[in-house]
Amino acid sequence: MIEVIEVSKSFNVGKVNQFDAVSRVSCRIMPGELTILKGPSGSGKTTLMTLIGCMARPSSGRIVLSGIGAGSLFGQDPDAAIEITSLPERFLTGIRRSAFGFIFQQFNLVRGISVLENVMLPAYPTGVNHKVLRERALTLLETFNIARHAQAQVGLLSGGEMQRVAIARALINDPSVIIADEPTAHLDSRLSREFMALVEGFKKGGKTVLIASHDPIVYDSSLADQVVEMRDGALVDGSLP
Amino acid sequence: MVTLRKSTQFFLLIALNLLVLAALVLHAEVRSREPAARRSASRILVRQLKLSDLCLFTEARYTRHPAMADRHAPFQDHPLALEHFPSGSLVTPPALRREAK
Amino acid sequence: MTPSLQRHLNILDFALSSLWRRKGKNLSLLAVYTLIIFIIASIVFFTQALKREAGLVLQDAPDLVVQRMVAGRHDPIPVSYATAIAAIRGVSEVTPRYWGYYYDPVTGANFTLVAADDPQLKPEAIAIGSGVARTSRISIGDFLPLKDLKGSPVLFSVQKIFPSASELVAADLIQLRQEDFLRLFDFPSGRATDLAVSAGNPAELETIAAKIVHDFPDTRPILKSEMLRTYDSVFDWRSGLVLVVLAVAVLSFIIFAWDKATGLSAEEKKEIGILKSIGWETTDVLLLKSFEGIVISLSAFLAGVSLGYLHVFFFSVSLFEHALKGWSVLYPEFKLTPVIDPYLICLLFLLSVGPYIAATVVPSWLAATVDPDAAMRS
Amino acid sequence: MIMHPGVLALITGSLLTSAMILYAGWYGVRILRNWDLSSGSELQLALEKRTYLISTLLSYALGFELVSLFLFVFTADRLHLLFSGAMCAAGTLNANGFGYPLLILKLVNFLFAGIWLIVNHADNQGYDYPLIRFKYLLLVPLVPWSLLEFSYLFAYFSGLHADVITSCCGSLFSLERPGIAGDLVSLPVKPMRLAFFGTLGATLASGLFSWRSGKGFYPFSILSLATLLVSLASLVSFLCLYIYQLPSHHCPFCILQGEYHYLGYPIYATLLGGGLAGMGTGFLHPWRRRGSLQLVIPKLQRRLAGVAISLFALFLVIAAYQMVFSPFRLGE
Repeated sequence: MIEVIEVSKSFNVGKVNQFDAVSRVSCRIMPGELTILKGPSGSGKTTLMTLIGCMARPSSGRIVLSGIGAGSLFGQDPDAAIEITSLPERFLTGIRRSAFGFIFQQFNLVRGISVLENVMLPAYPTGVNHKVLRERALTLLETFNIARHAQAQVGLLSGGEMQRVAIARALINDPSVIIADEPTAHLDSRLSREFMALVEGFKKGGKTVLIASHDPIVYDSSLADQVVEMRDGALVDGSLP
Repeated sequence: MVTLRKSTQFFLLIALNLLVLAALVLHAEVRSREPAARRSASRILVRQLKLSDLCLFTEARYTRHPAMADRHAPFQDHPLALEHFPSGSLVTPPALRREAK
Repeated sequence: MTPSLQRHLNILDFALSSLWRRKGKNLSLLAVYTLIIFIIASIVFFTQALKREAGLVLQDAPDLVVQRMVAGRHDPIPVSYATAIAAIRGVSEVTPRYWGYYYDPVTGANFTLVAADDPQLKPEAIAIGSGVARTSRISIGDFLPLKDLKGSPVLFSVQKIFPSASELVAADLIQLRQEDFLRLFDFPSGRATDLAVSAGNPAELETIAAKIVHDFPDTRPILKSEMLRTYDSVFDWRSGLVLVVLAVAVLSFIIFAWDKATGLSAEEKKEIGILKSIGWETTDVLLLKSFEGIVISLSAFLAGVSLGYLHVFFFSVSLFEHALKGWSVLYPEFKLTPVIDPYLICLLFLLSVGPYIAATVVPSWLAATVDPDAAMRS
Repeated sequence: MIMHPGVLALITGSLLTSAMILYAGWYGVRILRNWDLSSGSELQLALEKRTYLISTLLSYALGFELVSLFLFVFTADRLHLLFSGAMCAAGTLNANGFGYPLLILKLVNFLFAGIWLIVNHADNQGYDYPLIRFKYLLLVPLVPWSLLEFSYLFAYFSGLHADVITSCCGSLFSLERPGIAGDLVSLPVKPMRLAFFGTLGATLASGLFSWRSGKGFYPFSILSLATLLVSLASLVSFLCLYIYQLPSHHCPFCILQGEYHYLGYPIYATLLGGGLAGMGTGFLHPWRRRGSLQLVIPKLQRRLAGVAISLFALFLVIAAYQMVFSPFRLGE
């Protein structure tokens, strides 16, 4: 479970251009469920997701993760509750790479290297054996039906293929939580529906999924267990059950 | 087809480079052990003519005979002035000669 | 393999593909870097080889040379000093040396004239170094006109040419008989250029030198060890100063300019953002950046040193010929015996890799601390 | 100043290192003053990023100290040609009053930087920056030391004038000369040998005890320092004699040369490495009960103790081998 308690994030504090991206947000994300963050662009969805996904630290408030298998980093039970609010970067990264998989709006693939290398990239610093890693990446590419492009440069792929590469990359470390930021923004409606079908697969595999989107195909999907609406950095009243 | 991973390729390249370097070291070793026929010709002349210097730069007295150079004249511009001759940037003033007491 | 080693190898893999991706930039960086190391390595090899050659060849030089100083300048020494010096205990032989320079207006070259008694040398005949033969285009049997003090040419017939193997000491030599030498230059009678002294026991040389200075305050003794030391340190001074400063300056300039010009491009910044967002840590990116530096500098170092060796010992320093020749018309052609000095190779390694690493510390840190959420906002 | 490439490399390197350490120290002070882990403020985040730069700089500085220690001795050895009377590095170092103090400074800075990196390594294992204050307090004294080292280096090389008559190692490390070097040589061999084997034995025993029980790290780290010092003294006093097989050659540098099979390298590497690892355990000991380091420090300490005793043991083997199998015998 992911518990967000009174979390705020401000940029340029004390300056003329101070900007409160997220202010005093509280919510809960239950394991195995699909939670959708809904709201217009600039409403703070992305910032909230970076805070939950251990990419940035909140200016105030607390975030507690439990049951995601990161406790072993701290010499505790793997599923112990971990407060991530004031952890050093190397621990945040440790949690991020063991527990979270990210799918970005722009796909964020590294250009100029092969599809296979892109998929393997997140696991490089974990010190996995190269052969094992290669096998794992090929299996994932197989699953998403793009193994034939394994040696191709990512620049040559179509939008849908790129996204499947990005998804394979998000799964390489076998995370328990998948975070996707506007995953369907660059896809047509057919591909968007295909993406939701993949999400269904994640849910069946027991993964927790968090998607930020303002695409009705996503937030009106029957798969969603919880839809949280945001506006101007805060939750819209009554959007939490 | 088995492609080697990039780090292995790099190590192979470095190993190759080191091998070349090792070959050069070996070459230097072998060459310096050769009977120095070439050098003996020089040594005979040095002995016969009582030479004291190498003939490296013939453009000026102090570059032709660094060991015999006048104490004051040649390195008047030493040490900071730019040299007049290009080879002056390679030739240093001779080590100080002690005034024997 | 341990995970830590695997991690290093994995990151090295990525460093290599990321270098390869920007081939144009990185290969030209590598080329410039290799060139600089090649130049320094060539000079190091060249000077080391010369130093050693000098040390070996000059073993047979006179133990002690006594010069006379007048008004702080070298002046012909009275031959009568020789008898007095020969009487000093420990001196086994004193020989006057007659030598001088001759500027040849025809070719513009400087020759060194040496008078040494060789019974085989006929009157008005000379033995010449192969450099002289090459410059003046003469061979055995030809005549070389030398102008005497009054300006009238004296014809000398070439009787012998020194073997080309001896060019390192004799390229510009013209050996002639003593009476010819004296006549040609109208040398003051009873004087010699300097005196060569040999001692029975080399350990006594310093004492002998002290005695000579004591007896003849107007002389300057030059010990063989000082001649050798001259050649030992002759190349250190400016070769060290100029080249090291030049190399470091050029290198830092290049890296600085490169970093300024390309900087942390938006693309690179985005890429590191991606890496960090998908689970790379600052330390990992720092490692990546230092691997990139190590790959470039190590390859450049190894290639530069090998090429420098080939240049000096297989191609006779052909690229530096012009700088070494300088204004001189007569340039000796010699092949050097190769020397590799591990100390200097290590020093070269430090001097070439060190500044590169120092120059890249802060840029790589700046690159590595890009926020991981940067990739989410674009 | 003598414009030898080695001299230039040392001076540039030392200048760069001092600048790095000065910079690190400046931010160290800022971290000490403004550190607040619980805050997510931008200043705090910027300081946390800074810590990466500082540890990178310090590890380069340590690397340079180690390399330059040997480079310095080697350059000194090269330069002896310029000084009549100097026959090896010892003579060059003695050419003015800065040579030997500089060597000692280099040694101290090497140990300092090494200990800092050990503490830093431990700190990085904790999730709440447990040693951050201690670590940056430790950094503060390193700054003046490294600046001092640079100024000594500069003073030493700029004070070198070719051909000052210097003593060669034969007379420098011979009995007549007053001063530290002379004192080391004139140390009576028998008690010295006793002290050498005594401290080394005690250190190994205490190290083994600590390694097995996880206790007694303070005495072990003090003993490690003692071993380092006593061994260096013994090297000059009697160990070298066995290596050179000469009764009066006490120079501690010539053993780095090829004539003596580069024996100096393993000797100094084991000695310095062992001393550093051993001293490191003591510096970690006060923090063994810190929450986030409870598991980390004892493990790290035992690993360091293991490294230290194996290196010391290796050193002992080398030394004993030389003493037993050298045909040379010291007159009793």
